[in-house]
Amino acid sequence: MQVTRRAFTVGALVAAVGSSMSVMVKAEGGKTVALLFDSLVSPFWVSGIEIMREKAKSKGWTTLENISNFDDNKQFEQVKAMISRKVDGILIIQTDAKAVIPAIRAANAANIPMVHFNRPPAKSDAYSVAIQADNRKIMQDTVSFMVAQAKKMGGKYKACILIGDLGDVNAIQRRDGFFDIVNQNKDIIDVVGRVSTEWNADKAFAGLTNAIQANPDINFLVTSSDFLHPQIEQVLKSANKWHKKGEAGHVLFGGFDGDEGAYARLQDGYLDACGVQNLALEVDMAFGAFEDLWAGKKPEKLLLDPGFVISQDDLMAKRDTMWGYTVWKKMQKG
Amino acid sequence: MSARDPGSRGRHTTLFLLRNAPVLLFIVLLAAFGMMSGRFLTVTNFVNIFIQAAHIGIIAIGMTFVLLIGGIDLSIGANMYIVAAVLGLYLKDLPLVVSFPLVTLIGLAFGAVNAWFITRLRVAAFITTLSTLFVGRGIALYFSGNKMVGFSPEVLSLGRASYLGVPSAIWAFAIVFIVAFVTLSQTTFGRQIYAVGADADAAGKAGINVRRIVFSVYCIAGVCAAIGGLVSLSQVAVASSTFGFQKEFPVIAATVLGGTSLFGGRGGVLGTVFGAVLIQTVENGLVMTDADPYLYPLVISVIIFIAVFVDSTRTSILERLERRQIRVERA
Amino acid sequence: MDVNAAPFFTAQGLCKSFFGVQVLHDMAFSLRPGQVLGLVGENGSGKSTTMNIVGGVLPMDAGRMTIDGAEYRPRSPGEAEARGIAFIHQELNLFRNLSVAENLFIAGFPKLIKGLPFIDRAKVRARTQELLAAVDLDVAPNTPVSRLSQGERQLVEIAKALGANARIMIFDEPTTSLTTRETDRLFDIIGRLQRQGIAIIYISHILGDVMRLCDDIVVLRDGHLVGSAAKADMTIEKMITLMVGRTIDQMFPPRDPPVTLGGPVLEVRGLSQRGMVKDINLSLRAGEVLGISGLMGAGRSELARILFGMDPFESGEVSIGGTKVAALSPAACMDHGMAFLTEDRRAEGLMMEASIADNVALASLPKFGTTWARFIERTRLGDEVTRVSKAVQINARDLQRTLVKNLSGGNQQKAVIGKWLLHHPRVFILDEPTRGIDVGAKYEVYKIVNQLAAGGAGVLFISSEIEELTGMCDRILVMAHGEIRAEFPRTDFDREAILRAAMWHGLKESA
Amino acid sequence: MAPSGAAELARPRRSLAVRLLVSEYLVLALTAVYFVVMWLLVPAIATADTLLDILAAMMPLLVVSIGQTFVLIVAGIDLAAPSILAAASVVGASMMTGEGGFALFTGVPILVGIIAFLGMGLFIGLLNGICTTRLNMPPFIVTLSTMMFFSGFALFYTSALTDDGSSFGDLPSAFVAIGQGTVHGVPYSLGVAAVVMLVAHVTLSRTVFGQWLYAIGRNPRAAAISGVPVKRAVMWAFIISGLCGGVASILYTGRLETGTPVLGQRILLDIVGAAVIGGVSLFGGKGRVTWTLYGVLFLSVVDKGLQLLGLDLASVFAIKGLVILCAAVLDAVRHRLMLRG
Repeated sequence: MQVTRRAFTVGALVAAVGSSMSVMVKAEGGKTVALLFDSLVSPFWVSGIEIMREKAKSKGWTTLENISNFDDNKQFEQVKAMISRKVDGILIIQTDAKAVIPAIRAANAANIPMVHFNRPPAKSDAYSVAIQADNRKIMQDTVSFMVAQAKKMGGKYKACILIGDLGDVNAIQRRDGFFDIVNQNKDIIDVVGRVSTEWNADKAFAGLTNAIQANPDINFLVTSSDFLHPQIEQVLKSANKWHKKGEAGHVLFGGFDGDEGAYARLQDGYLDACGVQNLALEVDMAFGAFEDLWAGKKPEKLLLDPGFVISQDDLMAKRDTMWGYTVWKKMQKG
Repeated sequence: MSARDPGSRGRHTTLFLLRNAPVLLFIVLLAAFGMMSGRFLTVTNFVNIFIQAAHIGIIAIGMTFVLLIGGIDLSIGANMYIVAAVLGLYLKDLPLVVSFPLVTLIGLAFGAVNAWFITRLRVAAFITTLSTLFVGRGIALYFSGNKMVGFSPEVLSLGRASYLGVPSAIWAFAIVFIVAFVTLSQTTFGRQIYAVGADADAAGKAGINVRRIVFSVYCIAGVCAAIGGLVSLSQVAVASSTFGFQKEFPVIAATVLGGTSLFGGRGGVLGTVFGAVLIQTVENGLVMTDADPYLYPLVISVIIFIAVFVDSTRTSILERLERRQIRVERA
Repeated sequence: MDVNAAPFFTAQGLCKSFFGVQVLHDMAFSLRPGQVLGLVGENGSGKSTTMNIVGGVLPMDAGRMTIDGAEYRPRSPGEAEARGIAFIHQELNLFRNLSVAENLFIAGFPKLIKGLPFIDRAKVRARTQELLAAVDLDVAPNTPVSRLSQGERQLVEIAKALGANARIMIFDEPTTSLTTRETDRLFDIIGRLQRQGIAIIYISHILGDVMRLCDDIVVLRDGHLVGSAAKADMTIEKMITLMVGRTIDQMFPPRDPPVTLGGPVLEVRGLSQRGMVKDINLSLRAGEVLGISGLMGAGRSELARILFGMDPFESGEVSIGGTKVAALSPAACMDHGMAFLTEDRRAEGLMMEASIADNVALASLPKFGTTWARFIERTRLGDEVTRVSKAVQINARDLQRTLVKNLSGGNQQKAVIGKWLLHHPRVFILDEPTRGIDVGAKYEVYKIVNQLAAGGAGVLFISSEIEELTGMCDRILVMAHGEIRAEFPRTDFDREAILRAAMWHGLKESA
Repeated sequence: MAPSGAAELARPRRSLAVRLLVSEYLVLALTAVYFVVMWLLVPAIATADTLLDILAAMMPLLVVSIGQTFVLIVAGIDLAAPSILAAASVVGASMMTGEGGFALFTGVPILVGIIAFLGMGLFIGLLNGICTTRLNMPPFIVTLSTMMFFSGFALFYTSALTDDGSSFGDLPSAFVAIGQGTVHGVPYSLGVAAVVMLVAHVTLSRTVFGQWLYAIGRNPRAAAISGVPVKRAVMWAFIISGLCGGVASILYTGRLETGTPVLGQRILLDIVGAAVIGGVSLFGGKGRVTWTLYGVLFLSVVDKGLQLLGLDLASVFAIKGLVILCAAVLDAVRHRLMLRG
């Protein structure tokens, strides 16, 4: 191809416009933070990113977003892209704890602070800060609360758990927390159903339907995430098992996350207990970590959100710290 | 067909068994699960299986039309999500008799967009639907802001409702199936679909309006995706941002498992229903027998594999047995 | 037929260009009710283009057509059909996945209830039986077309045109895959149509048929109308002269039988396969052209396919070039120097979407890739392909670029022959090598066969045309019902006797 | 990037735009256009680092797409590719992991590991090949079931052998270097992919085997009658796809320093899509390694641009879809222009 004078002129003009526009992009003086999520599949993540956007805005920061769709390799590329854009901090929710290590190294090399949200990386020589809910502990507490209720009511229980994606650490930790407790109480609790949901609503729906078909007397149900509540409600309604606490045929029901649906079902009396991750706190911790890092401090590698269990008993007292309540309130207004 | 051997009964039995091999496999499967779980072989459980197979089955029926003309539609998942998002966000307050037809029209329109690119601009179906898969989901995500979309209580109670003792999902499945089956086998349009799938050029020369057929087929796939989406969302009650995501795989799997060729001209919706139900039966059986979740994909894939193996072996044996003979030979 | 009836269809000044090359200049003709118009010319002379324009497959660049005085400018085959024009294509436009009945009505089935889309299956069935009876084809209406032989499919195609109630029927090479008996039957049918006042355009390379059938004959050459006359004013010699622009003295090239044939290059002993062929014994010698005659379904092609290892056999033995080949497969047969030109060149002979060069090279690739990684010696291959293509006189601008699907039937067949010549066969099985190709190309194919035999190869020549066999072969075997029924040395060639042997009705059929 | 070949092919009197449109470099040209647009919005895309990132990141995808190209040319499809990546990743990594890898005792764990990667790819490819050629099963459904099986197997294997059930980490640094390391700034992965590309290109365009593959894709019956060992060649196409999957898995695993069972689970449409966008036909007989390269480059640059923009998910989906659609529409226009001559 022959490069004509005209082509050259056009090229030069384009380059000039390009370089002037690029100034516009970087115009705002504040910090730029990258938010790298692996998905927005549940309300927890959707609310999480919204809270982050808001808080960042109030601090005068700019946010850039990237969703990896559970693809570790793509996320690594996204981290590199953010490094190319010279952001001031990277907040990441990786899918795999080990596969994120090269990304941390890359961020270290570029001297960009990296904070893991809700999922800590595996141990390595690379430095980053992780904020995490204590999944196993919170699930243990939730199930313990339910077991206590069960003991109070007496009788034997047939239990079923909706497990998350088997490739996700959080799902594994929550499952383990569940079994930690039920295995100590084998005398009254018999686990008859383990539904593999793959974090997928219709898998959960079909799986739970089948589990209840196989064991119609299931009366102790735990989900690894609150975003599956609508399917659970639908299945239990079909099986005529959706009853409030205290009514005959109530299924002991425990949730995890603490989203707006969980709040509503707690309030209505269908949900007995919910392990809440303190979302707002976690975001504050994450952003605080960025500020510490920028200030030259070196926070601990793992910062734990202890979370808490909320139940119908202490709903009014604790609900203001439950992020789902905030969302729920907003929805009521809107 | 000069030579058929009337004398050999053994060959007839073999032929009969071979023709019905998939059904036999299915029966073996039912017996196996039935022995492992007492609750498997019950009417309620079969009703469950059909309910759970319904949305995949309905969309796969639409996909069957597309595959029959040698096309493909990867965008059905995005179509489902658009339907769900519009229904949940903007049509919540309308009565179902209005809102359902409206969103079905949206499904049709989505299919028509695919069809327009494919028939008018002659873009390959694979790439057209690959890109509308992205664009469609992008638009719907813009509507929903990534949030869970909920539906009116009427939608949800419809999902649980039964008429004449038959759950609504199965009604939808049955109606779509019957309409599709009759369309394919008993109408000019249906037979022309097979003709276009076998040889589009020849179909054009035979006076068939090929473009119209191809266009309609993608619209049908769009409508089926919408109906399947409605069945699915009325059961799972909400649509998250991944509603319908990667649904093209199980849908195409059910269709192909049912014997429809990816290269057009061969297959039918009866097989598709069989394919969808077979997969769901295995999943159901695994839950019923409380199998380790890690084993699900292993078992399902092995059973799909066996089903296809039996089918292809059967086809080649049948071909050999039914081959035209030019001489009459006494046994 | 009323010779003085006025024409109801006229075409004037039809022109058509492809890629800037004009392939049809000022074509004009007219049709009276009940007239049979013969259209002859070599491939590429513009016959097919003309008919595609009339049949609505191609739009014309210039010109005017009228039916009953009204302007006729079809935009699609469907529109042509609606105006009463049926086109029976040469390459059999049937859908193998549908039944015979469905193929007949695919453009529009009778409806069960008016206004509703449902097909009236009973009516379809009855009407199909009627139409099939009209072409004397004895198969059930719901038989899948995939189970029919090439010839039977042709009959279905004709039945389809009958069913469309056309006023004009275009037959494009309808007899190429029909046997003599079936051709007679077709001509009867055409006579019947003619008496009903249907006009017929009959395209054929078989000039004898054209003379026998047509009232008027139009000759095309290189897209120009070069002659148009009533039958009385036309002779075959005149047609050929007009078509090729020069005189051809003979249909077949002179063939001097070699004084001494070489040793056997193909020997078959007791070859049997249930339901297909029984106890086949034959011996083909170097330098010999051995014809196989027989009716459709007599087992000629089936025998050829077994010999080339494409279909299995149960008993018997086959030796190629003196070596007994235990497991026959195309590759094994090729290793022993055998080549096979199939009767269905589109489906089995050629890669339609590939270039001539790729097609010609296909069977011989390993010979040009002998290094460790089997790199193809592209220069040597290119030279050889060019040499062979010249030898068989493939008429194309660019061997590397021209796709085979854009070639005429004759040139396509030459590409298949070229493919096998490149492989230097010692035994060449030709199954209907001149089907659907024009006079000139046929003559060239015959010349190649002669050259092959002169070069010491044995040729097994399968054909439905007895004239072709008697013209080309040293010896003819006649098959019927999967068995070899008779053998005729060249000195005893007798059309009548060969036909009688082929039509043999044995006990087994009556059983 | 000057399309000199295009200029030769096209007739002289055409404008540059039309010439580019009808050339096989259209996808490449579109990539360039997209790049320039992105450059205006995000100048960071034109830095050497980013360009190198794009190159390094696209290499594994390129390798696995090249494997796919072989199968597509014989009118097959290999849906099992993602599961090959995953299964090879976990099996290979389990050999080498510092947390008790099986091959640690051998003294050359990396070598054993690499053999395991390739072996896994070879095995799955061979299985697909046997099923399609010897058992006469349709490739789509065979590879669909092997995809499900080996994806499930990868999860099962990982859960059985690791503490947290999610992945294999702590891989030897020499192995990690294959995916991450550079020589004078040039990533090793680039070298590996270049070798694969070169071998694949030469195989397809210059060898008997390559021509056989095209012939099978164009008309399998004619190929069989012409003595092409159809079954053996198709089998090899699947084996090559499997091996390419194994090589790509080495690159991915090294890049991520982790053997993970979810590796590549979402990129099936990228793998097939890259080849198809590049111009490889799903119906067989048509395709080139360079076309696949253009397709992969196109998708990688599109992705990188969107990553740099950092937009929300809705926009990312919409833009990606529209860009692919534009490319496809232009390609369709190109075909019409070519038909017109």
